[in-house]
Amino acid sequence: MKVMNLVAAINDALDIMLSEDKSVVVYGEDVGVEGGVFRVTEGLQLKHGAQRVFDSPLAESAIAGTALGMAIAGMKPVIEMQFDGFSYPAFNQILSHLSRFRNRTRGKFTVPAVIRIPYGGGINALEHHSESPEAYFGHTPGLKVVIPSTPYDAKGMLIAAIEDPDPVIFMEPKRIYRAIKQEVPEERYSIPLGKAKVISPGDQLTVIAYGAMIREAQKAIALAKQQGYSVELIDLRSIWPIDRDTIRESVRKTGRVLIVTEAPQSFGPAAELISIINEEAFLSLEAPPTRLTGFDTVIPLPLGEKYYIIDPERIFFEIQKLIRY
Amino acid sequence: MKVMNLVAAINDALDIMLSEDKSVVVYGEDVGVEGGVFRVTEGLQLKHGAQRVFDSPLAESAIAGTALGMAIAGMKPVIEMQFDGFSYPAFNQILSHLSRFRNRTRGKFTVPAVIRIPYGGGINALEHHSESPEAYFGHTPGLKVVIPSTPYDAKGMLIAAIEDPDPVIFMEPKRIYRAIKQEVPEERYSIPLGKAKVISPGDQLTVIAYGAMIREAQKAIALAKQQGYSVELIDLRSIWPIDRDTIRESVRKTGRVLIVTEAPQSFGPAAELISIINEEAFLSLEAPPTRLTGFDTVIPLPLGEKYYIIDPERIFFEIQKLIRY
Amino acid sequence: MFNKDSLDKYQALSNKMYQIIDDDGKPLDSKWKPILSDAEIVKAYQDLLFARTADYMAVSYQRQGRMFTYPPNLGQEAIHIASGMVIEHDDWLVPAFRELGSWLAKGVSLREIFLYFKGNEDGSRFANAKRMLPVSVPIASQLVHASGIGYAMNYTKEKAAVFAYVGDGGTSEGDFHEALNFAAVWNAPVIFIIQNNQFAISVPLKMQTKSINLAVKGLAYGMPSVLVDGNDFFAMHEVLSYARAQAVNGGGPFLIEAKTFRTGAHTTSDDPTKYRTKEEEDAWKLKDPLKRLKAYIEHNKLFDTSTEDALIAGYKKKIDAEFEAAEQHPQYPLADVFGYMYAEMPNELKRQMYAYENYLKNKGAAK
Amino acid sequence: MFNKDSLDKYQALSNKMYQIIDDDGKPLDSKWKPILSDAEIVKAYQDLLFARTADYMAVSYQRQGRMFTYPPNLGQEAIHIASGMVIEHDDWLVPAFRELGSWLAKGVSLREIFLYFKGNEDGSRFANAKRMLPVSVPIASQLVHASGIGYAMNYTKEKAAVFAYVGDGGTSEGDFHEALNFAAVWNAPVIFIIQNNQFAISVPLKMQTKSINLAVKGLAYGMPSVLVDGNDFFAMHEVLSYARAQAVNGGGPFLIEAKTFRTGAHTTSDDPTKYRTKEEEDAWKLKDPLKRLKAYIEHNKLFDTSTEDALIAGYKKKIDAEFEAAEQHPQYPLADVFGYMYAEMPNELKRQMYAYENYLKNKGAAK
Ligand SMILES: Cc1ncc(C[n+]2csc(CCOP(=O)(O)OP(=O)(O)O)c2C)c(N)n1
Ligand SMILES: Cc1ncc(C[n+]2csc(CCOP(=O)(O)OP(=O)(O)O)c2C)c(N)n1
Ligand SMILES: [Mg+2]
Ligand SMILES: [Mg+2]
Repeated sequence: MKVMNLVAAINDALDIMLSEDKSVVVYGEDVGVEGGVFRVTEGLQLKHGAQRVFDSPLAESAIAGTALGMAIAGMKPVIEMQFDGFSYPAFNQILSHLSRFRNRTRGKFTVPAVIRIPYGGGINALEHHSESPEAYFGHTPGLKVVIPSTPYDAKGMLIAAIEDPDPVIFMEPKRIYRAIKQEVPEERYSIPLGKAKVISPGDQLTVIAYGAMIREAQKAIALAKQQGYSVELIDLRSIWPIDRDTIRESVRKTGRVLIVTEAPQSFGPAAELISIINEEAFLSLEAPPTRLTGFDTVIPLPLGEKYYIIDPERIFFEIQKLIRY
Repeated sequence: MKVMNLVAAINDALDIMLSEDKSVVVYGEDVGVEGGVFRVTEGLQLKHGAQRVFDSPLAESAIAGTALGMAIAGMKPVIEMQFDGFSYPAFNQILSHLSRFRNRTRGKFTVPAVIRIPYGGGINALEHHSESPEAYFGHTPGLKVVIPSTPYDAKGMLIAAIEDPDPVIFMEPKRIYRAIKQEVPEERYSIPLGKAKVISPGDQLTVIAYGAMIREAQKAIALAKQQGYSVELIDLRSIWPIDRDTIRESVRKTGRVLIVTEAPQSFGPAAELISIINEEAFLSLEAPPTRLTGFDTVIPLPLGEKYYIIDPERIFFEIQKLIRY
Repeated sequence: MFNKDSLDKYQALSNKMYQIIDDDGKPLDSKWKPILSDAEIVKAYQDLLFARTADYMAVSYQRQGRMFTYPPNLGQEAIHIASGMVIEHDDWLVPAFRELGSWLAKGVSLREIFLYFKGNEDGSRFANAKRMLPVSVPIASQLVHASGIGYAMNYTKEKAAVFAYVGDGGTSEGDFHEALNFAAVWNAPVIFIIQNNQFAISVPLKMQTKSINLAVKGLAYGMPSVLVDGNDFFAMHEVLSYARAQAVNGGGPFLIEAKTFRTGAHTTSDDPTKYRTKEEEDAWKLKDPLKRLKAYIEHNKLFDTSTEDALIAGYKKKIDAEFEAAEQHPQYPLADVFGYMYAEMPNELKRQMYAYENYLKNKGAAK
Repeated sequence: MFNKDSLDKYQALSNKMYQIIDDDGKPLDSKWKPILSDAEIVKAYQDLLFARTADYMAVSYQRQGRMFTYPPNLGQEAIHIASGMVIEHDDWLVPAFRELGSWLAKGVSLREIFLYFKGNEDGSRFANAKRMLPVSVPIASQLVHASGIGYAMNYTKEKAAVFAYVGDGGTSEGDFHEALNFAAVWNAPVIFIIQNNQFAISVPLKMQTKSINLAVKGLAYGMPSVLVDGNDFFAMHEVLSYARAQAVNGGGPFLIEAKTFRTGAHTTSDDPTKYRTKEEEDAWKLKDPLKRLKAYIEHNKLFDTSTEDALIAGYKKKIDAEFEAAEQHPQYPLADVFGYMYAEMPNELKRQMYAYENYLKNKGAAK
């Protein structure tokens, strides 16, 4: 065991897979010499060489598209989109090709690529550096989309993503990159993708969240506990596919659910969860499944971000309202 | 009045706005000499000149991005993405700039541009020619997203879209481009964006659909009528914003709702509607709001499309199930 | 024969086009000697004849309503046959969608091609075509794949090249730029072939770019590039041979502008008379690649072309048989919609598929 | 003076760089005469000094935690001051994010710039800067906007040019390619200025492209282009003047590669020692644009630079005052989050805003 934050855990997973499998390469903007603007790939080029860990020219569409080329030729590229907002130039390659090559060729060509994307707000950044695009990817057939919220999950899920024979969008909550430290096994382990995790059990209400919102939800649930409320917290972990079993079981028990996500509200991740809850637990619902999300606005620059970013107090407020419904 | 199909109605709206407002220009791939691959812009270059109706080089990102440039310089560009699947290379420009320039500059620069996108399946086309990307746009703050289902609406909504001071994604159900004929006023009129329309009243169940699915829903409702069911049909018309009032009123009355959309299910348009229904009419619900949508798969090539595309019989089947719930 | 010096002589800015035979099949340079044996030249001619016949028949199947939209190759076949002869079994072919002859040379069956244009993904299985990618519909997007494959070939130290196709219109897309830049920076063994057939659907080249030709675009990437007569089989074959040889020997990527003309329609749903003149079409007919190669063969008595009709008759039988086979292909099962999205079908897809199967089972009953 | 012949003399493939003064401020050509008056040259020098002072102070405000991430301009200012002198009131400025001097010349206030980097969109209102676009964060994406504006200027027959900035790294993006191609096809009056400062964050130019320089990329679009010493104020001023004159007279777009060096960090959160050597930095210090212009001014006794400290002291006061004003800017109201998304706030946004206001009202109460 070793104490790691998310950055260290992701770096460790990359290091392990680079060491284990020569077909793995890591590239993107500034991931080589610099070790990434968040230092996630620090030291990897030195250790594994510039053929395997390298800087690409500044062009996201080509970064994603060349990863497809490498993948169908037998490699396992792990690419980085430097920030959430810069994954958009790569949309056409991701939507039209990475997600579809297996189906298009009836399995002749497959795309075992991983696209790492630091995402989310709360870091006082410039515009385009605080986006939560997971719903765009979740709505795209052929992708798997996962988001860890702890160093332990980050390491195990990234290893699973690299092992996965299909393209995985691996989104990293950059806001908590260094905020959370945890004992993480030094050996190689992987965590099956597609499974949610009950972080803390409860029977009056279910909170579903993921990424940086988990920590906020935990604080809110602590406040709720002081009021004597029993709240269950589910870390979704997988945006597509969604773990219906875990959600069903929880909501059938609690009958009340609050979904907390940073992304804009309309057509956002929370909407899909509410639909699933209606499909899986309609008769158990004692209050309308409720969403606490970003606004349908551009996420504001730092001085306005306080309004947009969801804090524990706001989550607690909604928890109270729902339990009293 | 004149009998028009959707193609003629859209062409008429463009002709009227080109005649009325010199700041309007129409461009895209093959929209000039050729008059568009669907002949939607036929005759417009001849009438309004090659400075105002013209072919651009083959590059969607630049088509969208230059439209922003023209718009902030005082013009009203109406651009065409030749097919739904070819709007993806323009995503970064649409998501990062067209939708945001007003907010970014606090209203100094505005983007009165219209992006026309023929969309949807059912035309026996090659891959990437049958997509339903409306949820991607609906999830993008700063855009308005509308879809007409009749020639009358197409003309009035496109004129409203061109008049609109903000960017509008105008999606055209290509499958019914020529399938529906209707008496359309020859004069200029506009239909306010953002309003749904009750196409046929009913009190046992509400069907919400738009675009090419309206016609299928109407057939299904005719079948239901034979069984003595009274079904209300709402044409959503606006994907963002969504007309909550019309939906609330209907669902509070019927207590049952079926949503029919072509787009893939997960994180799709139906999910947002189900969430809104939970928010607006939870206590009136007598059955789980239900979605009948595309699968979370690539829309198959023509020989497999029959499974994917929703037909009246399938809608009728769900109507029955829901009413008997 | 095209060599290193030719690169200077034909450097793109000079706008000189590399050409071997004239419109009547006569070598411009009387001292020129083909690098191909007579037998190979005859084979090339017959392959071209076969590809053209298959293309004609594909168009007619479509007209008969037995196939959906199809993009004719008429007039551009010399490019395809030449690259088909140069490409090796372990090389990669990254198509756009208008290179029928190259696909066949790579081992794709007509049955598969017909099946694809009949609207079945099974037509992209390419069971016997090693390293042949599927048709790429989003213009130019395939080029970045080629650059990635090229990186992989360098990484694994394989002596294999990547042949990637794009059209003149495709050169305007951002992915064209990014792909060539990546290939150059990575010194990837990719041969980029621009089929400049003068039009992007209805849009003529002059509205696509202001560059003096398309080959010069290679200069932006420090990439060797040359303008070639795409209707001249020998010219194409020599340049492609040179390009491949240098690519697999560490020379890196290469850009070829193959100047040609789309004699047919853009696709079976297009009407060229709307955007181009009969004069233009007639002028290009004189440069038809089949006609020119045939003339060369007759001048040099390599093959008795009067036996051609019998040959074509045989081709037609073969092609019809392939089409029949495509029509006999098993029905498209529901499982094929869901079964190839992921290595293992996720529960969510199973749920959606079962729900649909359940509907099929009960729909009759329901009433 | 840069003229039509210079275009041939400095055609991009020759890789010759247009330069007027050497590192010591001496004209390379003794017969050279400036096209600017002494007063204008002194003004340019003082503007450069002001821009550099403001840039220094911005970095220190950031260090004090009074501003967020900021991209230093140190070493690249000659480009900005030259374009600032050439650009006219009715011309458009399409920035990337590292052209402080050009923004100031266009009428942007330091208060606004500071406000923007303090994290408030109000800093992009640019109340007194006509036709000045906001900072563009997605690399190269702003260039297509410039081409569209250029089309509009032609369409409305205005004699106005568009000045568009991008970095060396930005030349790799697809939008760079599409923007230059559209501008050329449309003959749009756009002057594309590549600030080649040798790095894209940590990535050196040689890993960005294999072209002999960046100016040659103009050949791909049939666009006149020239490589210029970006640390030479006079060279930049002459080429920009030429480019603008031809652009507004129907000459179409123009590409300038301004060769320079980012002396500072990429942004205040970057550490250049990770990816470049002291030697490299020292070599470039000799070419510092301020130093060179200052030397020229001293050789020619245009201005007593010994009075400079007083000048700078005055600048600092002014800059501090602007920063104070930015810090005094009104609090960021909730209404600003929702109020500028559309001309008229849609009900959906009102609903979301009211719900939040309702939360603010009741959160205390709730307990
Ligand atoms: C990204 C994208 N945009 C638009 C289209 C529609 N489209 C199909 S073919 C074509 C023209 C292609 O021209 P060119 O590259 O010259 O190839 P050619 O058809 O002449 O062989 C267009 C615009 C597409 N397939 N992909
Ligand atoms: C599309 C996009 N990708 C990545 C980034 C992150 N990023 C910000 S600046 C930068 C480097 C830009 O280099 P260059 O174009 O040379 O400009 P410079 O910073 O040197 O002035 C990168 C990669 C971005 N802003 N936009
Ligand atoms: Mg073409
Ligand atoms: Mg740079």
